[in-house]
Amino acid sequence: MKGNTAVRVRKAFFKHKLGIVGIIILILLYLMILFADFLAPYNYKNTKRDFTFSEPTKIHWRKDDKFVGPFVYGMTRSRDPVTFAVKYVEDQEKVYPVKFFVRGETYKFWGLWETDVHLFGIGQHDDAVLYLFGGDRFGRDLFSRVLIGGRVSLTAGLIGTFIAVVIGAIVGAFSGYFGGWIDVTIQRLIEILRSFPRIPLWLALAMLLPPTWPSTTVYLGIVIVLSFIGWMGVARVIRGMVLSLREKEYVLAAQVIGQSNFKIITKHLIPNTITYLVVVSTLSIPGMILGESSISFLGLGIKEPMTSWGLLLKQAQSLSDIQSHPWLMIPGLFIILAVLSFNFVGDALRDALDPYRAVDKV
Amino acid sequence: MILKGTNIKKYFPIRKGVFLQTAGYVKALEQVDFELNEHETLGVVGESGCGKTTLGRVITLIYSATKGHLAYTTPDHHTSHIDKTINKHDLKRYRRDMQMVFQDPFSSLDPRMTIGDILREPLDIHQIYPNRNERDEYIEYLLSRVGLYPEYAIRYPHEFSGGQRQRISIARAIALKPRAIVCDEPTSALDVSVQSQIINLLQELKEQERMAYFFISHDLDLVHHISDRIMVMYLGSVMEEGSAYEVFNHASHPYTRVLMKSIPHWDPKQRKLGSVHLKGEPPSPINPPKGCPFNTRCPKAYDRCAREMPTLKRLNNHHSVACWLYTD
Amino acid sequence: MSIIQVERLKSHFKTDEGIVKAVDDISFELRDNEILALVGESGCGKSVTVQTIMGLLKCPPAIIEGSIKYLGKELIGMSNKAYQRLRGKEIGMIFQEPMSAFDPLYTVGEQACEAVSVHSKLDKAGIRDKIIAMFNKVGIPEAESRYDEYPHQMSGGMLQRMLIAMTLACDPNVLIADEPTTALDVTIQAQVLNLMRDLQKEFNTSIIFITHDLGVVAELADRIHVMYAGKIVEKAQVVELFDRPKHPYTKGLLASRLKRDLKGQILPFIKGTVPRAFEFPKGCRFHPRCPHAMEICRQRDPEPVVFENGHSCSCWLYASNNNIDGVDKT
Amino acid sequence: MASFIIRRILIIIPMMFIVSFICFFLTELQPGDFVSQYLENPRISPEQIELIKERLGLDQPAMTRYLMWLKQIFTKGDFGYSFAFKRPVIDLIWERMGWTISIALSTILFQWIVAVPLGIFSALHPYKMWDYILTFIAFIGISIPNFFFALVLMYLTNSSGGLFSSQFIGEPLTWAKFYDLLQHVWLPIAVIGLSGLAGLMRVMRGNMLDMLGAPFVNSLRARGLPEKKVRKHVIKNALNPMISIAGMELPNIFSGTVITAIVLNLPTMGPFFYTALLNHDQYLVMTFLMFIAFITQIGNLLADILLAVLDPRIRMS
Repeated sequence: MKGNTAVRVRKAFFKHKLGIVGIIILILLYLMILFADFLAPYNYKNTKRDFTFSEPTKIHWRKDDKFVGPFVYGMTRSRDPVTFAVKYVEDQEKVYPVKFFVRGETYKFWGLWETDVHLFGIGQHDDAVLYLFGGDRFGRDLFSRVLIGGRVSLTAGLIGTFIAVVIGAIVGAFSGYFGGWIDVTIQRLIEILRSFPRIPLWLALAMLLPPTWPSTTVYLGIVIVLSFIGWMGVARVIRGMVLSLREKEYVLAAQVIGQSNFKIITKHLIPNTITYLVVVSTLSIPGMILGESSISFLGLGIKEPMTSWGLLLKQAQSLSDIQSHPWLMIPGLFIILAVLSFNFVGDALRDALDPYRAVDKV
Repeated sequence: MILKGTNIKKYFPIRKGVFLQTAGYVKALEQVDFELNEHETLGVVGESGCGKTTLGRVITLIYSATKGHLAYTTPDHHTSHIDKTINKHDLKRYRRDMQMVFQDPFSSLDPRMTIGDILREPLDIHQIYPNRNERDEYIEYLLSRVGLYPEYAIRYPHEFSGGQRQRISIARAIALKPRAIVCDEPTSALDVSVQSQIINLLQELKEQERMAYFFISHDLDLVHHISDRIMVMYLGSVMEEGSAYEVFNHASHPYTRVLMKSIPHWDPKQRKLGSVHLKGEPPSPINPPKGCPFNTRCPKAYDRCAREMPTLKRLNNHHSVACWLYTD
Repeated sequence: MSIIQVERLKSHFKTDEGIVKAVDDISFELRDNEILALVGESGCGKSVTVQTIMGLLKCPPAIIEGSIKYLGKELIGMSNKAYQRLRGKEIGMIFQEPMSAFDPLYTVGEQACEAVSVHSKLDKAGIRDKIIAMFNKVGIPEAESRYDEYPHQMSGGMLQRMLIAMTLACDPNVLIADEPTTALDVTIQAQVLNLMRDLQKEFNTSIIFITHDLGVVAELADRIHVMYAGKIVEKAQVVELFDRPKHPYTKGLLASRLKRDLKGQILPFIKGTVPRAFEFPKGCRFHPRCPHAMEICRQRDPEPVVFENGHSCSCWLYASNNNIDGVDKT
Repeated sequence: MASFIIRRILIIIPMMFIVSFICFFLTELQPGDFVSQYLENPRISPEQIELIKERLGLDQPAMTRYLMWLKQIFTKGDFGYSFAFKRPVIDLIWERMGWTISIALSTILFQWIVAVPLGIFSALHPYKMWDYILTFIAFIGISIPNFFFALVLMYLTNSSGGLFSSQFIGEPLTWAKFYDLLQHVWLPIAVIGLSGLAGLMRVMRGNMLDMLGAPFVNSLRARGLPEKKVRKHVIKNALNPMISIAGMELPNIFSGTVITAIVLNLPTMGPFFYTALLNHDQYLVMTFLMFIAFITQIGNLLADILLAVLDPRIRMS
């Protein structure tokens, strides 16, 4: 991407308004999960028995019509005599101002050093909490869990795509360049594997991960499972590109001057498909994120105590849950936001990098 | 003598069905013999589908011949047989001595590499100049040799016109000081005014570098202008072959005559296209006609033409033709 | 009486890099029953000119000024409906790549019938017979069976003849041919050129023939306009142009012809390269490559100078007075 | 043409062998098996577990079980026994396959009826207001996980999913029941179909834009064809590549039905497959995957045939 092609690409990319919006959202999301521990007011794991399913805490600014700054009332928990449903009533007397850089539960920042500073919060009180997105079944802060869960959802897709693209590019390049029976067998295998429905196949693969594994290895297992299907789409299209590039005269010229096959692939074929690889990766990350969410939603993916957006949604499976606690669906919005941004960026990249539609539009 | 090809045949299999079995052949080259001598330009002329480009690619080992063989003779008269069994050393030597210039200036240069990198690649492969500045100096010499400014070395192919890119291709071809260059229609994708510049450059280089050319083109006038010997091809076989003067002025094969008459004559006063009477369309190379490939369209064809394939017969020691009109 | 009159036609295109002046103020006329050749190299604007005449340019990127009159009727600014009725019926057009002038999913017969039925009142059978008769006339063997075959089953030469047959079946007054034989082999090209000359005599359609090959022009055209970088630089009868070319560019083109006696010698050539549309030089656009370039050529665009029987040339060499308002000519 | 179809059908048989091997290999690799869930259960003694294992034939080595399974398929058409539901797998699948396929087909129909016209419309008015709106909706469509979209729709219409309201379950088919079905079935179809629809619309728009720039379009206009006729040509040419894409879209539709069915508790294969997977009901899982792969192969074959019918270049080669 040297020379003024980089300038042309940057200019074309920024003409694509949606692409810019996508990039900004993605930067914010990845910054969010980078500083998740610091941003989250509570530790995502600890439960609060008397705040189960509490609504998102309302933040008030004016106390008896005087501007006071952000503060929160204490909450008393009572049971509705008729329906026995738990109800939370605001106790006007207890006022807890929302402070910044407040001391909260201790955590290891990036696993490096211990600290307990959180960006914002109301401190430790047993009768008041600052649950921006409300609490879940065990009274854990959904906002903190969304931040920490984002780490899994946004990275699993990324790594899975990376693995899929690397495998797909290599298999596709060799199958396209050498042709013959290698090509036929690879294409037949891909055709068969693609005839399986994606999510059931993912579920079946997810079942291969022994339940005894700790949650981190399960995470890596899920990443491998996700990339298992992704690489075939990449291989199929890279093969198509390499087949057409192989006939291009500058590749023939390289053969005539005595260049080795391996060097031709690495020096000529791969650099000319890099632009495409970038586009296909951005466009296949959404598929991976959706895949991970679906598997975790069904409980076959990420295991407790680790969490991901899909797993968070698992509590909102039945209609009754949603009707009584609609805020449990908020993690879904984050999934849409991330996937949408990746789609915008991928589309803008394709228009900028590959105006002649070598990439089939999807 | 540099290169000798004896009954070269090249069939491309047509793959069909789910397991890609071979369902037929595109018979690109049927029967071709040729000799390329030291410091000589052998012109190959024919219409599209006659196999001239395939022949060029068989010679430069882009394709491997289905049958027949190529014999390459080094300056110290050591002849080696060019096919799959060639040893690494002879192949490397052959690769150095036999270069190629391609037809489409817009796809014969890697868009991702600077001009300097493109010219550096052959030098690195054959380790011509181990130290850097000696090599860069040579690259600047090559660029000025083909009429381009040395500063162009850092620029990219898309910043050049068709004519300039063809000059870069030629610079790449002469970088290894080859003994012969296969030129596959080097000027047909260029504008008229730029064509003659490239032709002059090729002729000038041939004299100074004492090279041989295997010059492929569909333009008989151009082939006559640049070649010492001409070979006329039709549907994968050689129809007529001889010195440029003989073939051009005493065209004997009916196809060569039709070819000569079909070329527009730049003189509005003597319009001659009206007198061309050639029937039908060129047959498909998938199932060529039996016997002489031209018999289906030849105004002078008779029964023997449709039965037997004529072989090249010598009319004199500078001219031979493959046609049953000339039996001994 | 002239069938088409083009007055100061400008076809410019709005692109990211600014306005591209593909065709910049050209004027010419097509007379009745004649073959006019527009000759020029790539990027000289010959294709854009005929696409403008046919109204095929979409106006948001294209900006068209000047006037094109067909039989006195002004085409620029005409309603789409009227233009669409005129295309095919009054002015027919054939293209360079015969294979890509047909819709691959329909048989050749269906497409010919569809085109003719737009302009004629005949019923389906009547049109079919007319087309098959036309196929025979253009020399297509077994025209009856070819009628129901698909474009990909036929060779380029065959398709080009069918395109000509289909276009002439609507008996237009004008036929525009945009490099019809460039993609064909020289033996097939000869057949197609012969065919076009015979059909022109028989239907006395006037033809605008676009090409870059002066040999083809010598064989076919009655009058020639040489174009360079979006302008017409020379207009002349065909014999006049080949015998007494005036403009340095025309001379250069004619000189670079491969003649038998030049074998082995250095070919005369025009130095420099063909300028691309967004880098046309100031003044006369040929001056960077012109051996006689003068100071004035670098300053201002030359006006056409008319010689005997319509031979005109836009070049300062032939401008009458020596010193044109302050700029020394030599 | 006929030889083309026959050859394609013959190819499916070896393909299905490979598919069956992959399915078996896949489920065999899962740690533990049907019986392992009883291990923690204190009330069942180890001997009893051995007995169950033997009765279900789980004690033979994997390869023999696979070959025995294949033999049964060919001899008695018996696809094995479902341990969890204690019934032959084939009955279970047959019972539920009807709904799965009908929902899948109606989803495809829904996708095509909506996506193709919208794709054409937004290609004919490129970069105008409606084109941006449709593109934006398409992007949303691709980005929503279908299980989440199901949740949102259930919340908005506060219907509890399912294909029939409670009083109609088990009743014979009457007009009232059919009407009630229509009221319920639009939800799963919309959920499953949305992302495919968005993708198809984008691809249709892309094809249309490419075809509008094709050289033969200029030639058609030069012949004086009215814009309406030119558009007919362009649409036909833009539709062809869509058919092969539809063939590939089939597995995605089925994958959508599985997860949506679990959320909307539909009487399709989805929930069955999920529970079978959870408790290692090996034969049910394998047979389900094989059925879907088989239907996809048939789908691709039909798409290829349709493509050959529509495109003479393929038919003639």
